[in-house]
Amino acid sequence: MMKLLSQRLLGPVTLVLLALTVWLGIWVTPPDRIQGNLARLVYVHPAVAWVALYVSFGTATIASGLYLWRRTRSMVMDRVAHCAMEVSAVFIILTLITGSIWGRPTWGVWWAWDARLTSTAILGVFALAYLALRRANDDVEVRARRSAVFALLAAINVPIIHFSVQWWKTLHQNATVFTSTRTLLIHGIMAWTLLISFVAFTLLFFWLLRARYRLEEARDEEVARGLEEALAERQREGVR
Amino acid sequence: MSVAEAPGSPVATLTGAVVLVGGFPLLSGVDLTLAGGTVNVVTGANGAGKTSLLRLLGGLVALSRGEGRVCGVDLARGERLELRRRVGWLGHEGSFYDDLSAAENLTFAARALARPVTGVAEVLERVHLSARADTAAKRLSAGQRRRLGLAWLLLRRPQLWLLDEPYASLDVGGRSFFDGLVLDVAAAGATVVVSAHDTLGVSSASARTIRMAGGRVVEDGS
Amino acid sequence: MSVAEAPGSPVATLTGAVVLVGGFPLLSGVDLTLAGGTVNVVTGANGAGKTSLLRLLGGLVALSRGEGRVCGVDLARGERLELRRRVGWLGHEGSFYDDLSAAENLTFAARALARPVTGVAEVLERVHLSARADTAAKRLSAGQRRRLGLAWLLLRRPQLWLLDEPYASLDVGGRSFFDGLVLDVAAAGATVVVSAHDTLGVSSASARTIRMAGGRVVEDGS
Amino acid sequence: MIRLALVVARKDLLIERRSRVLLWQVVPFGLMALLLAGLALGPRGAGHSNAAPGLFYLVMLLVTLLMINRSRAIEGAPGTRSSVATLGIDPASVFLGKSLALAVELWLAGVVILAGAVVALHTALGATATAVPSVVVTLAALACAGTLYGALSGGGEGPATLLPILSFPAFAPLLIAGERSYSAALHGGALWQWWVISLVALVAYLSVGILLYGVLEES
Amino acid sequence: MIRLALVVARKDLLIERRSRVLLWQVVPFGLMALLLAGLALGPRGAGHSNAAPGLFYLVMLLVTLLMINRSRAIEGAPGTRSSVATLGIDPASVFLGKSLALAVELWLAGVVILAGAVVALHTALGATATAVPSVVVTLAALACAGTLYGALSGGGEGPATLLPILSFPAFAPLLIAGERSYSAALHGGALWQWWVISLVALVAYLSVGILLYGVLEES
Ligand code: HEM
Ligand SMILES: Nc1ncnc2c1ncn2[C@@H]1O[C@H](COP(=O)(O)OP(=O)(O)OP(=O)(O)O)[C@@H](O)[C@H]1O
Ligand SMILES: Nc1ncnc2c1ncn2[C@@H]1O[C@H](COP(=O)(O)OP(=O)(O)OP(=O)(O)O)[C@@H](O)[C@H]1O
Ligand SMILES: [Mg+2]
Ligand SMILES: [Mg+2]
Repeated sequence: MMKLLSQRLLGPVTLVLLALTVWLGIWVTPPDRIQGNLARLVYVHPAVAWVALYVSFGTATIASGLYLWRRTRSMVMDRVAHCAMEVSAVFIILTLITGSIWGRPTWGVWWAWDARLTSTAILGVFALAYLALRRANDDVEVRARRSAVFALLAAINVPIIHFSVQWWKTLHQNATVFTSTRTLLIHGIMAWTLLISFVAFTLLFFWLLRARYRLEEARDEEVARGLEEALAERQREGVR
Repeated sequence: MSVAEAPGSPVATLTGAVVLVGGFPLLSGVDLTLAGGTVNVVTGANGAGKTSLLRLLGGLVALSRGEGRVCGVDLARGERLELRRRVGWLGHEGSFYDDLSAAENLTFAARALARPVTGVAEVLERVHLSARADTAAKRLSAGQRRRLGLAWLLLRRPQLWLLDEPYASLDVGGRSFFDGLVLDVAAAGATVVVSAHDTLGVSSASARTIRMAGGRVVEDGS
Repeated sequence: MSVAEAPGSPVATLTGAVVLVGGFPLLSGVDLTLAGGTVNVVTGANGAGKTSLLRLLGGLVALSRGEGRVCGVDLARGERLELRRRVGWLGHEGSFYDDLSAAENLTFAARALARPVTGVAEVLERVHLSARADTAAKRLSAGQRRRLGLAWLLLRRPQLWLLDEPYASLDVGGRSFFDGLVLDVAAAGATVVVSAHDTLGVSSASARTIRMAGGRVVEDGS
Repeated sequence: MIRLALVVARKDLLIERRSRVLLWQVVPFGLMALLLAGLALGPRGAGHSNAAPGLFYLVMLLVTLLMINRSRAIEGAPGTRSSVATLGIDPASVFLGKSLALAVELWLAGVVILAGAVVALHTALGATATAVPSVVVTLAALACAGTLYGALSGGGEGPATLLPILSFPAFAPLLIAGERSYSAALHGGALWQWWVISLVALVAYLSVGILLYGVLEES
Repeated sequence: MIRLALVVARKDLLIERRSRVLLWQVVPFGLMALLLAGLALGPRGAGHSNAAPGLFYLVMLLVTLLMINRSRAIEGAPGTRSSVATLGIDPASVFLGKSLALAVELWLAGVVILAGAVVALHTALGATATAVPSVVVTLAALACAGTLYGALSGGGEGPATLLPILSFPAFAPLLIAGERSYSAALHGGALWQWWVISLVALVAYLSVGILLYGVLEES
């Protein structure tokens, strides 16, 4: 019952929250004193980055870990890892794009050799490399193992990105939204909008993940259906 | 090697084994039981799936559907590394290092297996390669490479011998040496699976002949 | 191909041919004359130098000492590229592109030779590979690769056919197809040199048997 | 000759399309190398725009090396597998065809890497556009030189690692010419002069290749 | 485990000594790349000494890639040829052995390239000497990471070109850490901090390799 409800509701709720974020972000919250309307990117960029780094990359990492652990090894985990990583690649690219758009007016450049930006880009390459690795192996089991190990190795990068702003003096914003003491630095409607944006993008991720997973499942089913035919044809070869 | 199963008890059992590579079924449902200490010859037309069957038995490809147990290892659970330790493989390529000499290759194998290195010279003698002991493996002739492959297997003494077209490239002397070897090995309790187009010397003897076609076993002369 | 020499006139003559690779003599002085339109079988123990002889005749290794003339090309003068155009080679590896399908490989060959591309399907049919026309060459089985190699030669129709252990990996049907092919080719005026450990179907017929040992010809049953 | 060259080029590009090595492996590698080179020079951001032309060509050089290795791997050992050897295609056509295929691949890779350089190294887009003709010519010259050197280092026992050392000295002048004309496009200066050097190199490598490729393949 | 690792390392080094790929091909390539990188950055000579640490590590990275390809080529396709597969050596030993052999080779190459950097890029000799411990550790970490990524990209259908894209993102932090600690040695600054990062990376890759190499080889 709960499961059914959540399945039915995930899509609509995501849409509503995204719409709410847009409405609050554009019409309700005030423009920033210094940055003007550009500051509204704060309702997109951090949320997208959060999803890219923690939610989706984290999902992919955990699923990969579960695949490698003998007891929980199953193709489901492999598929989840694959789909999550694909979505993650999209979100990392979105992070880079929104960040660049924001960076042009605030820092005067699209790109800088800043530790956080660079490490984010490197994470993006990790995600792309993961997808390339999957393409290069067509033995199902080999592919699953290799990509799982690779995902685990890539995950080491995530904490580096997070702490990069503290370890290296950088251009990028320090932790402004949530400081290390977990106090909220911005208030009122802005804080609420920010919170809603985080929830909305997180739900968007799970929605996309589910859609992608189903697609993969359907593809596998189709392959399985084709398999019967292929088997029959292969067996007929002998008779001829 | 350590787990010497009772002779006669099955070394390998496959039920409905399917191997898919890139969506194509190399094997399309193989049912087979191989008893320990026997010699089995797999025949069939080109592309019938002989090499694929041997590769499955050796843990070199994954089982896509069906069940299989080889040398006590469950193929479906993906412990192929474990399996590979117990089987010996002789294919067209040769499983040794091209830049090392024949003797160096075998010495490495002996060291890795913690066997006395003195066995190397003796094994080389048996396959008639003593004169080429110091020649780099890549410079050996086709038949000499085959012989080196046999020497490597002799050192390893695996539980299950998988030999893909062993007669290819071997000269007359090599072939009769091979026949003797196979009978010895089987007598010592190991199981031998050979794929072949030729009529082997051993076929006339005790061997069981398995004919494949279209990725399946179509005739089993056990 | 253009220069059709009179049948019976020698296609290849070697006098005291020595081939050194890394200081080791692969051939240690070969004297041999091959007449046009004949079938020649080279035999000998492993490492006797059969493959080396074929490679020399195909222009794949240089002549270190002695003299040689193959298909009108002087080996000592180093015009091996010219020679390679006139000979066809079938070895263990297969001379085609692994990533292209069987049909694409042959289409490329046909285009490069300015032959009609329609010949490809027909050639594939002859070697019984029609069912695998769209399979990447690297996925073919050992015997199918051999057949593809034969198809490639069939398209090229070289003047001198050099076939290294052609029976290896071929099934019974393939072998008899091969026997027929060789006799056809010889009848059409081309020369065939085959290295073999097996008793070939053609040996019984008109073929001349050349036995090698230690890098030399030791017996010539011409 | 041209017909045969097209047959050869088509075959190489078909194989490339099959294996998608360029798309999935070489181009991402190039972008990565760009990022890393940026990193290796440290975060003193200002210097980057100056270094951009040099880095671009350095990366393209690495890409070329990878692609030549691929192109060589496709042909396999000479004599047994190469198309010249088994089909008697005249070597000049093989050279032209392989160079053409390599050039097409390099151009494709170049577009992406150039875009990466513009975004990541803050090079001016307009000035980069003026540099395009010289880039096209230089990459074509690289392709010809690469094919030639691929054949030189190829086959026999020599593993793929022999290639870099053989080809690097030949690539150096191209690298310099390309870098200078790109720099000139960015900062002003005599553009055509270096451009002509690349063009001369292209013509030189083309003619040497057409004349001498056969000698290399023969051995 | 250690005994077997030594057997494996010894075999790899023996093969290397036979083929002399390191001596005749990889090291000259590294020196060449160093010169070219110097060229690519233009004749603004002054900048070179600043760039030296970055260039040194960039070159060592390329050298590592070449050596991993070699090490992979030696083993051949997994399953049919690799020593683990046919001899049942436990994978942790294979990983350790191959990493050790690779590290030794990288150290040897590093000495030469470092000398090249001192001569060609005018880096201070004394300061370079202080950087040696960090170089040793960083190269060892590169070797472990390289062996791991070699196994990841290896075998099956994947051509050698997959390796760079897989390993580059992992090498990047090593590159940065190495560069910074070398720079610190040259210009003063906190040396140990980056040194520790390299050390942590070495330990991390070692443990991951020992634990997971089997999973990779099995496939
Ligand atoms: C291409 C450029 C950029 C990239 C790749 C990038 C990347 C990231 C990443 C990965 C995070 C998440 C960090 C974490 O939660 O651990 C983040 C957060 C954030 N970014 Fe960016 N960013 C870029 C540009 C910018 C710009 C120009 C600004 C504003 C001036 C900005 C403001 C922020 C803020 C406010 C956060 C949330 C900080 C926090 O809560 O820790 N970013 N960015
Ligand atoms: N992707 C694919 N598409 C179509 N067919 C494929 C594919 N991959 C493999 N095959 C076919 O699978 C079969 C593999 O057979 P295998 O190598 O086991 O044959 P074999 O019995 O050893 O033959 P041979 O006697 O020639 O060695 C071949 O017929 C090959 O053409
Ligand atoms: N550098 C070397 N040192 C010593 N011997 C060498 C060297 N290079 C090649 N050989 C020997 O030269 C011979 C080459 O023979 P070739 O390959 O022509 O034999 P073959 O008659 O084709 O044998 P097979 O029947 O096994 O195919 C082999 O005996 C090989 O061991
Ligand atoms: Mg087979
Ligand atoms: Mg031979």
